[in-house]
Amino acid sequence: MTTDAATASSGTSSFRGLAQAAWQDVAAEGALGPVIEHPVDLSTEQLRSLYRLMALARRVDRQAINLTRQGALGVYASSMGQEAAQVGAVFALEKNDWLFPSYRDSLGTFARGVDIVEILALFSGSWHCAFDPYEHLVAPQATPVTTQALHATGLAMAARLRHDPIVALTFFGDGAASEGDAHEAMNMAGVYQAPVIFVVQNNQYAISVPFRMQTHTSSIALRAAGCGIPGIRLDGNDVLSVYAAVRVAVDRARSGGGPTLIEAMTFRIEAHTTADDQSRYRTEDEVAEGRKRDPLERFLGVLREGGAVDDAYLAEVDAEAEALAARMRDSLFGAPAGDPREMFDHVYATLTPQLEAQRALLHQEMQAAVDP
Amino acid sequence: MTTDAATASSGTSSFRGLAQAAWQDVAAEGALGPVIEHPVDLSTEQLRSLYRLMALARRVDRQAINLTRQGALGVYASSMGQEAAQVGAVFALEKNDWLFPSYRDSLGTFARGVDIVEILALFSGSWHCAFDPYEHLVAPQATPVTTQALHATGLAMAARLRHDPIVALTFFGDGAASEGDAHEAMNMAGVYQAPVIFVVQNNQYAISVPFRMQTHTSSIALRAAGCGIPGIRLDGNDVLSVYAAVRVAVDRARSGGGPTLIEAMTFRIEAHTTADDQSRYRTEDEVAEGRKRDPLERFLGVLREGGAVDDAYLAEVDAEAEALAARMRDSLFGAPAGDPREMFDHVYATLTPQLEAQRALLHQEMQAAVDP
Amino acid sequence: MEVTMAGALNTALRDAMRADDTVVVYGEDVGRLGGVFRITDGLQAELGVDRCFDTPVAESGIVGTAIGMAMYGLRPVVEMQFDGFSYPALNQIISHVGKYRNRSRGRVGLPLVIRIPYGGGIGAVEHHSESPEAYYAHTAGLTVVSPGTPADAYALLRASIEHEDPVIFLEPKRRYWLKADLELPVTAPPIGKAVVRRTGTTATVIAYGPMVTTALEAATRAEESGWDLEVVDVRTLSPLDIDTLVTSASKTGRALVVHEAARFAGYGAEIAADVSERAFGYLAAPVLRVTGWDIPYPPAKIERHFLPDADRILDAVARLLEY
Amino acid sequence: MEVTMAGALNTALRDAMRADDTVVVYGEDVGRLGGVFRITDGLQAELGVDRCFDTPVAESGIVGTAIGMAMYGLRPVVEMQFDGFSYPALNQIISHVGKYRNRSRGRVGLPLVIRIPYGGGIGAVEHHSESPEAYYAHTAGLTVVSPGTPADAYALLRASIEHEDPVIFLEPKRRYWLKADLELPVTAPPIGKAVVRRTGTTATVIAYGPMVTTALEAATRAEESGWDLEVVDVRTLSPLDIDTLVTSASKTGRALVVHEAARFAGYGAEIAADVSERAFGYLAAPVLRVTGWDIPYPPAKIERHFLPDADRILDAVARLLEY
Ligand SMILES: Cc1ncc(C[n+]2csc(CCOP(=O)(O)OP(=O)(O)O)c2C)c(N)n1
Ligand SMILES: Cc1ncc(C[n+]2csc(CCOP(=O)(O)OP(=O)(O)O)c2C)c(N)n1
Ligand SMILES: [Mg+2]
Ligand SMILES: [Mg+2]
Repeated sequence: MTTDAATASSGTSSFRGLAQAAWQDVAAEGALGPVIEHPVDLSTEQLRSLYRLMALARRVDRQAINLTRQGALGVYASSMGQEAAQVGAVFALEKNDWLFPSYRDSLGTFARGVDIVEILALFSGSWHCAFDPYEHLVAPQATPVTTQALHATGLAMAARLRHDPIVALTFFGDGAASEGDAHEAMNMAGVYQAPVIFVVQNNQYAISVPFRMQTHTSSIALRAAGCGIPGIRLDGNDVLSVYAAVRVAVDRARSGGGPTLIEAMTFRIEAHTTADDQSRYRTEDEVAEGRKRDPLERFLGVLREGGAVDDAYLAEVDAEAEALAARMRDSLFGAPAGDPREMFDHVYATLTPQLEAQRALLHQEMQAAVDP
Repeated sequence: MTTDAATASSGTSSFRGLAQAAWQDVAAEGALGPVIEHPVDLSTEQLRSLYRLMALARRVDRQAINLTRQGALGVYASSMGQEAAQVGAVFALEKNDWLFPSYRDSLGTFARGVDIVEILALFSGSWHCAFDPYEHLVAPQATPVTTQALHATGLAMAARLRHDPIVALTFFGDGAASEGDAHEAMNMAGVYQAPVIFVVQNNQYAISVPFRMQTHTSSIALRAAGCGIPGIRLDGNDVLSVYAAVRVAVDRARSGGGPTLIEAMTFRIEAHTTADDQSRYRTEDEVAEGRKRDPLERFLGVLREGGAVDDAYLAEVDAEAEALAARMRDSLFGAPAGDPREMFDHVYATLTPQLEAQRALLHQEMQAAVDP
Repeated sequence: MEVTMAGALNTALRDAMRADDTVVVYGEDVGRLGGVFRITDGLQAELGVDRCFDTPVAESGIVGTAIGMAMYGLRPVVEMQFDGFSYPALNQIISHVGKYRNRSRGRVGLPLVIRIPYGGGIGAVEHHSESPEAYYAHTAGLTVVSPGTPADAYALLRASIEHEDPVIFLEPKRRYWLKADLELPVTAPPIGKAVVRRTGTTATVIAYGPMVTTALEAATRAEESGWDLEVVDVRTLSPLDIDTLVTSASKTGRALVVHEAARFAGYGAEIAADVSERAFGYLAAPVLRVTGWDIPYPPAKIERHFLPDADRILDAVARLLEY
Repeated sequence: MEVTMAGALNTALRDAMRADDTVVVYGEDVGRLGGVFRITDGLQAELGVDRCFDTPVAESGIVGTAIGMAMYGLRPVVEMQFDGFSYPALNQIISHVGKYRNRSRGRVGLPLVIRIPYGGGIGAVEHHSESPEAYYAHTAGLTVVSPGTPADAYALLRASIEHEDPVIFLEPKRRYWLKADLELPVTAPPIGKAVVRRTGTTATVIAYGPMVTTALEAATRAEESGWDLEVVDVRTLSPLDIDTLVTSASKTGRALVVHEAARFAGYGAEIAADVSERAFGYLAAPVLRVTGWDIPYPPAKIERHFLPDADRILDAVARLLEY
């Protein structure tokens, strides 16, 4: 009974009311506005500390890769090339704001003030999260992609319910944005006007899958419209644009204006992790192209041009970076594994009888191992 | 180390390069185009059968509600007011196309040619899905919201892989659109340019939750842009617009143009289900307002004006509707439950030893019950 | 006064919200509608939309945001509308709710409650009669509670909301209308304690949630056969009070466990396995399992042939006595 | 020739795709990269992007679309990149994959395979070492398979792809590099059959997946103590070949089951409970469980203290012999 409709379309009714339909089309092009310039209000002091953080981050990242090659870390997810996106975004947060990073965001976590050695416990395998989330208000780096976006949204909802003027910022990737949780987080954030900022680092790859195969849209920022929240797309390798845009979003969120989705276009220069072989899915030329857009070099160039830094300052930063790298080596090399029995101690607030018994069994096993 | 950034913004660098940012804003308004009129090419014959299906659907729906009140059905989710959206969309499908409906879409399923008595088995509790999905190419009506959107997408992906010129159409609701699966389905459909049409019946409510509390966006159709697929928003109570728009999407999908998201604005006139008490969350006035936009009355008005139907034809349809209603009553009243032992027969292609043993146990229980 | 389990749960939520303004209740239709089972009826009206509110249809979102709320310092109590609709939240529950305290070396506990009306027997359509307790009980870091009486419904829900760790609170929906003569607030043994509901000598029947009523009914009917059944109500599925179960089983020498969920790799397997091990030497018969069949939950018209009832329990008792 | 389990799986996929053009392989990074474990290496190059392709990062989407593909008539074989990332797909798996045939009264079967590298021991970060078999085994309608040897990896994957019902195919990732001397294609007992890997008289060790190797190692070491262990490889977790297990346990009179997953409400509970019931009277000791602890999987540096090893198995054998 449905087929006849599809076929013969002869003898269309002449009556207008029976020959007319109407609808609205969604025009994606219409949604993404032009590139507009905005002022940045950072003092030279601030510009320097922004550079300093990025430079230290770059050194920390390289050292983490080396330590992995040398076996001090099991694996590491480099952020080389994404320093501007991570450091610039974190730089716009206030002390009482929260950060919800992913495994990729070790540098953003570092920029937040978390000790790099504690951060890397995740990759050395000494503990899942060694730092205290409440000390710098940074959640453990999430491994299941996008799940942390909902945690950030929930924390922001809570802050709003309590009239607490803080915001939560969460990072996730262009691949992670394909997960259902990304949509649920942005939609709920919109419904409750939660003070949360979603910063998508679009580094063009989800492991081996390029952005164009991750989604058919030209910009993840367009998803903001679908949830009725502000969306921004920017050059994620331009630290000033990242900082300024996130600052706008942070201020809006803090003043009750709700969430913002920011897509920071960047590029992952290193392999997905030290365990990944990127030669299987992209050419050296492509990576070389990406390197040319190095956010650190770029920022340094402008700083020099503007006379905001001199060689003395850069030398200072270098020295600090080297000292940091040395401390990483010293602390992470042959770092002893913790007491295995600790694996029972944090499952519940209080050890259950079952776990107490199992802890005792492990204790016996360990005793037997030393003196069989 | 991040706080100083947030505070003192004095002494901004005078150098332009250090005082300038740039980005693109997403303008939702920009995305949703104006209402545009389109021709409809239905013959009087087709217009009549479209009306006939809607009228029969309306009667079937009312009868199902009555049968629930009388206990022949356990519960029923009425589509009163959504006949245009469901019947109009299904009317645009060809014989070999697939439909993936939800619990709400009994009328769309009926319009596809599935026997209404078999459809209602879901609500009488005689079986989850009594009709053969392969007979009319209609999937079982999904109860977990939005999950069927992925099934439709997968079937469409398969058809495309096999160069089979068919399409899949799936219905889901304004509430269902908040689930992560809705995003994953639309995004994957875009990536693989799958011939699938997502028809969101925005009936303004998810049980008791009004659309404005379901999402902060003005239109679910805007989500199309976020996945890089065409999006359409239309009056879901105008059956010709629903038909024509879905037809455009179906033709595009069939010719390799990929998926389309269509938001059909409509209104749920009845309670969520016969078990729901809508007086707890909306006024009678609101519902009365909705009734005024009755899609059947509206279409009938235009058909009369256009002289496409006369009293004789309407009487015919009425008679057919009454006969259908009578058959529903006769078939569903005191319909015997099937053999309980059947619950074991379709779990696996072949009965496992475990299930054979359990089936035997049930058999014993049933024997013991008749002669203890 | 007469209190239904639904009423006890509603009062528990209200009392908890009055006592502690960090308690926040949310979920699908829990606000204006008061929940499809009315468990949250009147909470929004009394405590305001900031304390009890509706959500979009997004279970992963509901649980995921509850994690963030708990991190902030609130005590979210979220509702999954039905058992079958808690599955979209499983990733958040398994990957985060159960792991967060451990992941953060004890620094971030998540005092949240996920309420789930569960089980069959109400003539519902597919996905509305699931018994998912095994999925939750097997997940380390979760505390899984299921009341079998109106008094426990009140006391255990209050205790769950005050609990420092996340609780999966499984409400036997077919018993929502079960009545008891009670004065609320009522106290009861804490989370982690099983209770002997009826002492007996012939055999031990271990039950929880909806099956507690069924087990007691079976025990009453068993008297006709001269059997004196002991009925133990598990109450907390994880961590399990195995000692109370083993003590009873060792005393009677015969035990069975009953639940609606499918038998295979179901929760009853844990009880049967552990009681068999710990009471070995005291058991005159193997620990039997009286359960639903190993099939998807059947359509409403034949669900009574799936659900364990007094007859199925008594058949098992008879088998226990054949050893 | 020497074949690793990873190689056997890769060859099984290639052979299946060559033999049947309705077999389609997809998942995260399975195309150009060949999967993070290279199990799909070379498939896209040989069979084309229409037969083996990458997906967005969306596990519910991967499984949900596989359902539609199977409805259409293809045989999708999808990969969940790691055990811990199969959880976002649990709703599609529990609500649909396991229920579709039954829901449609037998009309719509779903011949699809969900491959999941699972288990620990590879020094990975959190969420990459999970043992989720209990969740799947408890779900009616699913067939759950886990190979313990390269030969079974090939034969069981081929059988799973040809199976008329959906299969959860659990690959013991720490054994991907386990070698065997084989000529592929190789045949093996069908899905649903357990196999005695080593005959013995002292006690029965029941294992599957990664623990088969560990059990055999324990059996070898047991000889030093004069113990002659029988090792049974479960192979198909659901439906379980309980008869083979009961026969062995009844013969030796002593049995234990070993798995990496947490003990509480774990898969071993089913085996312990059912063997205890069916072999009752033949058992000189209770069926013991040798498992991981009831905690979230620990960090890499201490994971070896979580994982069952030959020592833990032999300790349990000693306890079995004390009865
Ligand atoms: C839920 C989930 N699925 C799969 C994975 C495995 N995985 C780890 S990283 C990754 C790619 C993520 O890409 P993207 O979101 O772009 O972040 P990037 O790594 O590029 O920073 C995948 C699939 C995971 N961690 N979590
Ligand atoms: C995954 C899931 N969560 C929750 C429910 C319970 N439920 C049934 S209908 C409904 C509201 C759906 O609203 P909408 O998508 O707008 O469809 P409508 O009922 O209005 O047609 C809810 C929450 C469900 N069926 N599935
Ligand atoms: Mg990326
Ligand atoms: Mg709706």
